Amino acid sequence: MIVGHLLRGGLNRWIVLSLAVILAIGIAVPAANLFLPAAHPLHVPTYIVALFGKYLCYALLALSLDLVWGYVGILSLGHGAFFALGGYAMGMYLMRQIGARGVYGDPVLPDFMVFLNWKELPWFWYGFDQFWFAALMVMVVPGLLAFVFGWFAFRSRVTGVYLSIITQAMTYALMLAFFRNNMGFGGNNGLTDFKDILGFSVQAGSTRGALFFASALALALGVLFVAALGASRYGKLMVAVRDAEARTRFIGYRPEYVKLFAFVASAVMAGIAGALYVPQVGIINPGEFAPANSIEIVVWTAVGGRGTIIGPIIGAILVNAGKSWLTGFAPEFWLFALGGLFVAVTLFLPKGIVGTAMDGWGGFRRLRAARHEEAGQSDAAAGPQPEAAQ
Amino acid sequence: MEKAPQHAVGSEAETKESLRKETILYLDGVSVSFDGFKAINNLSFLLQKGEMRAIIGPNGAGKTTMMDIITGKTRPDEGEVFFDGDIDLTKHDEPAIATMGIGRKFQKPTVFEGHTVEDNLALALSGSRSIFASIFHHRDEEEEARITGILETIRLYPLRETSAANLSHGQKQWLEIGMLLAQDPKVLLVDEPVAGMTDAETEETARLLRDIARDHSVVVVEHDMGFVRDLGVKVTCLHEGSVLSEGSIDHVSSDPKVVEVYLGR
Amino acid sequence: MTLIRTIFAAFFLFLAALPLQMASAQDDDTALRQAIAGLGAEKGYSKLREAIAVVVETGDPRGARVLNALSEGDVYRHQDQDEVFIVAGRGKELTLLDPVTGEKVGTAAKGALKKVRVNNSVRRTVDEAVGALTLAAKDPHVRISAARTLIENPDPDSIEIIDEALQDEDDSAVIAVLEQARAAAILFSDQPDEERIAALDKVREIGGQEALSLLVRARSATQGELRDATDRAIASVRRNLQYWSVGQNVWYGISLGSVLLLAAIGLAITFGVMGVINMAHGEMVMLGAYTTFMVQEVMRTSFPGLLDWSLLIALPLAFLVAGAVGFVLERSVIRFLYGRPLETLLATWGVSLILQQAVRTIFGPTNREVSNPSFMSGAFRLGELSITWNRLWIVVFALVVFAVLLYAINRTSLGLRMRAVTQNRRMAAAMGIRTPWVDALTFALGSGIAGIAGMALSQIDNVSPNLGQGYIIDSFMVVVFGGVGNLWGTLIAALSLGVANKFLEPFAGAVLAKIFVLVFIILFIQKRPRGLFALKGRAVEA
Amino acid sequence: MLTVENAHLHYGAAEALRGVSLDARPGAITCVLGRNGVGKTSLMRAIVGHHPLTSGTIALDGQTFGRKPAYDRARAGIGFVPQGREIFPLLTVRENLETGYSGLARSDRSIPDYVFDLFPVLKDMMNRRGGDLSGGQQQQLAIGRALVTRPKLLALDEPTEGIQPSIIKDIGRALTFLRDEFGMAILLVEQYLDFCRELADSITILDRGEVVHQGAAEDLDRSDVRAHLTV
Amino acid sequence: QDDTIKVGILHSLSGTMAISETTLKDAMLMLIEEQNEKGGVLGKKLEAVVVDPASDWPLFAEKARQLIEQDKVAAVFGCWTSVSRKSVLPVFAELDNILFYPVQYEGEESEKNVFYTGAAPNQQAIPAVDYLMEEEGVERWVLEGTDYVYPRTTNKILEQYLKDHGVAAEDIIVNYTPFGFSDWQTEVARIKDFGSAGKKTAVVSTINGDANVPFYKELANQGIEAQDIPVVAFSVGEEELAGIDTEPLVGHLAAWNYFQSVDTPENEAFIEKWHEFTGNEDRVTNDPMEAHYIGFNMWVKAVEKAGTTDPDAVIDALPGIEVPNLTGGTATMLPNHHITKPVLIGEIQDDGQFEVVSETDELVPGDAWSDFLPESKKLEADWVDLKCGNYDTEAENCLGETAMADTEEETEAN
Ligand SMILES: Nc1ncnc2c1ncn2[C@@H]1O[C@H](COP(=O)(O)OP(=O)(O)OP(=O)(O)O)[C@@H](O)[C@H]1O
Ligand SMILES: Nc1ncnc2c1ncn2[C@@H]1O[C@H](COP(=O)(O)OP(=O)(O)OP(=O)(O)O)[C@@H](O)[C@H]1O
Ligand SMILES: NC(N)=O
Ligand SMILES: [Mg+2]
Ligand SMILES: [Mg+2]
Repeated sequence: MIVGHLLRGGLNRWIVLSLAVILAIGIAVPAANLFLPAAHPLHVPTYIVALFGKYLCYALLALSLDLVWGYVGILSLGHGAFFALGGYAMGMYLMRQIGARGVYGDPVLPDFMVFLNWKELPWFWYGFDQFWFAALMVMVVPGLLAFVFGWFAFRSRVTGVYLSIITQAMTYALMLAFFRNNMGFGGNNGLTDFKDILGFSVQAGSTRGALFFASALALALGVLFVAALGASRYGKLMVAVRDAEARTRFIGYRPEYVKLFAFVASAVMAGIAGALYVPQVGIINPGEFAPANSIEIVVWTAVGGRGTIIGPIIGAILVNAGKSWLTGFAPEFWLFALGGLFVAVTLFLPKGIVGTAMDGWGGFRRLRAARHEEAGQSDAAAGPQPEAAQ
Repeated sequence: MEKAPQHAVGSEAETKESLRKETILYLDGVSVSFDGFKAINNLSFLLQKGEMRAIIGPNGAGKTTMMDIITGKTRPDEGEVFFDGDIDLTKHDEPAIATMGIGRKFQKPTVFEGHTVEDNLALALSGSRSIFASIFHHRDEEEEARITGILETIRLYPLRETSAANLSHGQKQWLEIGMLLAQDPKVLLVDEPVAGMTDAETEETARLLRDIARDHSVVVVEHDMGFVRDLGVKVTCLHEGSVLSEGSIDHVSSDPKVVEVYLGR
Repeated sequence: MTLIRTIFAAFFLFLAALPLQMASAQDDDTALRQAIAGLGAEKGYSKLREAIAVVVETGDPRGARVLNALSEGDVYRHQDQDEVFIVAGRGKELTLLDPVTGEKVGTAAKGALKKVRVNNSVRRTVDEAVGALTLAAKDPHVRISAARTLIENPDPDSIEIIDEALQDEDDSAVIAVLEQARAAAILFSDQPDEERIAALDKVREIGGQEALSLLVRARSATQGELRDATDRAIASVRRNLQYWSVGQNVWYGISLGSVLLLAAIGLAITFGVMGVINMAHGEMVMLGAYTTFMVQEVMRTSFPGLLDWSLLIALPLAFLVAGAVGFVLERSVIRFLYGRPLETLLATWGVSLILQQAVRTIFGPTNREVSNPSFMSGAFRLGELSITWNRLWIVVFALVVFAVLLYAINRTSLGLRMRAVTQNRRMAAAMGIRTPWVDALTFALGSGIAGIAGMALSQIDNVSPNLGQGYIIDSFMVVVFGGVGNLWGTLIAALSLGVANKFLEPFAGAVLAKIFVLVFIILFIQKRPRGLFALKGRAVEA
Repeated sequence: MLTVENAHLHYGAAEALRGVSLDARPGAITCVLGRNGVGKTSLMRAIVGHHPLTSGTIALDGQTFGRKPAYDRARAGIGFVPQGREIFPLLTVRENLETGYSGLARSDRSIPDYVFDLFPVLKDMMNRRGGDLSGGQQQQLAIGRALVTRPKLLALDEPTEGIQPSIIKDIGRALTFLRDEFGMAILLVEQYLDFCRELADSITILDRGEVVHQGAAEDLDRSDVRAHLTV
Repeated sequence: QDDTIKVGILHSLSGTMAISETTLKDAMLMLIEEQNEKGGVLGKKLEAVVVDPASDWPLFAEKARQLIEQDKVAAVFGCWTSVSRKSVLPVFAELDNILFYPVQYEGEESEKNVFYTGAAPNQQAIPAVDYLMEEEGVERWVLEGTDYVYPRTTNKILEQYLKDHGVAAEDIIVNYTPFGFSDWQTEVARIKDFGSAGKKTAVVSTINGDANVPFYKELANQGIEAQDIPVVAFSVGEEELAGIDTEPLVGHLAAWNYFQSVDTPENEAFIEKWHEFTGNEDRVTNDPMEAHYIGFNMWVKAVEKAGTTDPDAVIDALPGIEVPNLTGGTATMLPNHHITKPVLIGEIQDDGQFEVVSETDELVPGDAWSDFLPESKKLEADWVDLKCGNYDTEAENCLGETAMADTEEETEAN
């Protein structure tokens, strides 16, 4: 329905183009991997499929952050938590799928429970042997956390950096909790050694291809969803809340609900991204909750251009591809390059790569001038509370 | 507020209540203080349905604070605030009060700088405020027409595609008035609408407000006495958080206390 | 028991030997030499301990030299000569010293020597043996620690010797400790119950964990009234300890809080006052720590005598180095980002990666050693509180830094300008304030403070390229919890989070304690959405 | 004292000033009038150095400013009362006033008495945070703050906005006092005609970024001049 | 492109683990350079492919895949933390390559494609505890660890072992702290309290990485001396001590299979080469470096034995390979993919080195499945005869899927 709304409004051709590209990649890459012989010039090695599958998940994650940060102005420094929760929900399903094939051969208990002497499955592992349940939990768990967290935080009018920092505290606390072996999620090692998903071996080329396609599809749907929201009246409302939250109250809106909806939707998107990510990389562990990971998501989004739709996608892919390439190409110096890139983007592409590109060159110059202007105007408010909505 | 035994004031309380029923805004014995500083001091203020009232008073008299109280931004320390006879405003928050039909223009113009002029109005346009409604909302022709109408009234039609951030100070004032119109509230609280406007625009604004007042209740705060005179309505002068003088413009402006603290010689 | 006995044998002989001059014993050192040669027999540690006992039993105080050397690991056996030497120097050719006189007697190739291996138990034997010899030492501190050794190892046999020592003793501090040692010994003796009950009080006086340990150990050999009395004593010590443990937790909390304060206070400027989401803050701390390392390195190689002063020299340097980096950073990057606070996160994150890797490239990825100067080593007791000097100094230092900063920001004209510029840069310029200069100085100040925090933190933590990462999150928590832009808030937040953590830790464990504190912060922010010391009123919303 | 010559100013592609020229002499009040959005504030921004001119020159006492930053202009003697007051919200009233010290010699660092004579309310509120004041109080503080810098040229952008009538009168008296006593040059952007008519020695009317009239205050009574100010 | 044999090096050069792992990368480069000077392997030069997995576990898997698929390495030397190893396991299984893992770990694992050259718990923890019980007469134990799987498992094994040796439950406390923990005041005070109960007390530390420096600093400052309460650590080596003033720590212990101070000609040569290679006389050597030294030489020998670098052939050739270790003995690759090692207990010296105070008489074979855990007692790993990493000796079958690759029909058993 939302899409219908979007179509009524006329699909932005950039959106159409990016949807087409994403879906084309989603089909072409696995196909080129599976059906073309290794010697063929267009053959895509499995390594690349695995790599890009991961990037697509990151892209969806960045897009989900963009929904709350770019549109509603909520700088979440804890989005990795939703991603990781989605990942864990999927990981639990995959663990249950191992069945008796674990090293200790226990038909029910995952290996880590066996050697920690657990005698039976903790209640929160129930149901995860069913894919549908796991799939539901992939969305429900992050969504619920976001709902509870957001419900309190937004109603209490926690804004700006205060909100950012408590999201960071949230993911940090979750990280510490999941590190604990007693929590029943495998402690530091997390969940690994997956065998199959829906009966197909996770290592099989065709499964890989299917997961790749699923990630591309999820990303495409994510783009469609965000684009549709952005084009709706709610999209305007989100921006209004971002720019002048207090003002929206006086014309009768409840910014807390505006935020809550976006936050929950975004958490669900992040959860889905995490769920698709886990079978492709083969491990989920508490490191995904690390605050630094969440900051990286922000960085991808900013590099690509927040508030745009393709920006975060491009940012996520570009930064991660750069990281993949540089960590192999210049293992001792890649941090200089990556760090330099971040500084350069902030200085020379103030709206991120896509944001600046969309403004075009003329726009770029206008922007420099406007920035000059803005610099003074907006920091009247920027003093003690950097992200003050108003 | 009343501390006297109930039976003795029974009738008084009753008259008070019937009095209240008539009003659209009813403030009684309202006080508020900030860190010990009494900004509003036992203020009582009534606005009848359909009435337009001008409020004047020295800088710092508490005019803006009074609007803050009515719109739920500031909670009074004590006193009663009622809307439409029997809605206790102190029990509601800003969005609730706004949806009940109290609209406000701020002293310092505040608009959505990330949006175009037109979108600012579209957001303010009356209608459901629920999230899901807003997701599936589709702007129809009637709304289109209303927006165009308002754009013309506030003379920003040529600038409708301009980002509100790029408006001049006065243009923002107008846009805010426009948003208030779009909201179509029962009561309009207008804080210094003509500050930064030319004389001609001031006259225009007075005309506009008189128009609105035909089927709305309005409270206007202004320092421009010419403008207040133009409005031709009852005037209340606040001072140090309570009413100093009330009546026709001639009555109030000749009140020596008002001259002393406000108009100057 | 055998050990204790030999020690006392040694002691008596030592006392006896004291009036005699060294000279008289000098010519007759064959017994000692023979005993020393026994140290070279290779048969494991228990044999070695026996060999030590033999040395001690000779009663020759000159035996202490070789025993100390043994403990230090400087005693070698010459493979060919089958003799034991004290060895000095390093490298291939080593100097041989006579084990009795300590005179140089020749050199030997490293290959020809075999080290006499010692371990903790051997070292302990040596310490106790040499320690007992020192109950008659000149320095009262040495005597006290010798008496303390006796408290730790109460033995009825020592009563006599303590009495003897008490007679010659006139230092009241030493007497007090000796009396406690005597009581402890009585408690473990088979003296009549009344005596032992009487001793209980004195033992209790020792206080703390030590008294408790003595009492618990003695309890098993008691019965009847004595047992009841012991139990009462145990209970009273326990109770006392409990009270003190609250104090101890408060102290730990304050001390953790002061570390948080130090880590956060620079950020309270760059983030709190300027609004820059400064992800490179941790790296500024790191730079300060590495500066301290460099200073110590130079001192170690060039002015070893000044090592104790290294922190004093590192203090301004750490401030300048981190401040200078901050200055450059502000001028080259941050200044283009005012009015876009969120973008500063991206840029400073990049800067933080670069700084980390730069330090890794220059100094290597591993920890570097920064040592505690002597005034920051060890601990002292305050009642039952054990307070380590380094923590105490860090608390003091943190509070001083805080006070200076508070003064600078609120009471100086530069501070006023800083605040004006950060509140409204354009208007500040229109008031004639040189905003670029003030911006750069403010950022440099925040960074410099982070640098001196790094100097202090190098005293308790790793000096590695990861140092900063360990503090950045906590620092942001503290600043935000306290209320952004409020220095007092930062202080109170740091201390209260520290104390909360330390009260939770004993029963929840370190991991859960940390989780609880984080959850507490999240909940607290719901109650006070702008931190502990939130600014209120229109001014903030404006 | 202040001369603006052929000033052009752009916001991106939009031109806000198109060849504005204007003089402000010492000992005189120069009033700039115009409807909303004609470029009055833009002109002020150009003068104090908040926004660069695309072309044209601005000079104070014959010294052209060029790209001189705002703080150097302030130190050269321009005091500024911006539209919207721009009080430092978290500084106390006293501290707000003291921000004016930075361009002054150490010996001059005091708040002139006439500031409190003009705006007694400031004295009562010395320790209150600027941001807590009412709109009009802030406006008074903004003027007082500009006076602390002992300017040669005082530039005021709609200083009467939101101010109660008696104080508007006070401000009027203050401006004449400053002009007559110190020979200050005063550049006043206004909408409030009567105020202008009373005070101005000369007027400049802007429309769509251009000067459409320049002359004596009396001209304001001419209807062709008035036409520029109506909608 | 076929004139070199590529060898992958998968150690973090940035992030939290760089502090430990960077040295191993250098050590590998040195070993490869040296081998090339000797003429390489099978007449071909070796080429090191270094990547940086940046202490990021999923990145380990990605980089492993890159090394194998893209760079076509013949074997990979890498990983430090268990989680990084776990993360790459499926990749090595899928692409059938070889990983040499050089760090002491928790055991409970034996994979066809992995060779464990670090210590299993029975090669480090148990002998260390034995030493303390016998030599120091320790009766009371604090098991202090970082909260992750290696300490958890090790402590579990130790707890069982101690109880089997008559230690009462109240004489053992187990405590975990987070990674990078730095405020040790409370914990150290607790150790002090626990140690003052009149029984000889020792601390067994499985504290990891960065948390050690503040821990030892706090120990020193609170005056816990080795003579009173010795601390024996399993994760503190020469490298970690380089960051601490060891003067107050003399006598605290560590258990490893190698110390730099070991006085053998092989070690002397190794250290000399290391100093030459790094151009720094102060660079220390440590146990995981020796493990790589052993692992690398084993691989070279196995490749030569197999006459090919083909992983399957090399995997088959490896068990039974013997190479000298640096402590004067011989390391043998066992069928369970672990090796034989001597266990050394060393005491910290004031120069930041360890002095060996005890040494097992014989080489200890690494045990993949601990005999002190009920679930794994019955398991056995044998890739030569049983072709199984987790053979259930009671049910006499190969558990789980590990066996599937080799013996298809057995999968029905599940
Ligand atoms: N949050 C606050 N903290 C402290 N004082 C406040 C606060 N809010 C308002 N005040 C004070 O309360 C008084 C009333 O302010 P208010 O803004 O209502 O005045 P006003 O009548 O609107 O004045 P103006 O005509 O200047 O706009 C002023 O003296 C102001 O300084
Ligand atoms: N930052 C900006 N970016 C783009 N356009 C701007 C900006 N500021 C002002 N403008 C435009 O420039 C024109 C002149 O604005 P200016 O603020 O100078 O008007 P003004 O004469 O001061 O009006 P007012 O009386 O309303 O204050 C207006 O049309 C406005 O829309
Ligand atoms: N295997 C370890 N030490 O993590
Ligand atoms: Mg007001
Ligand atoms: Mg203007």
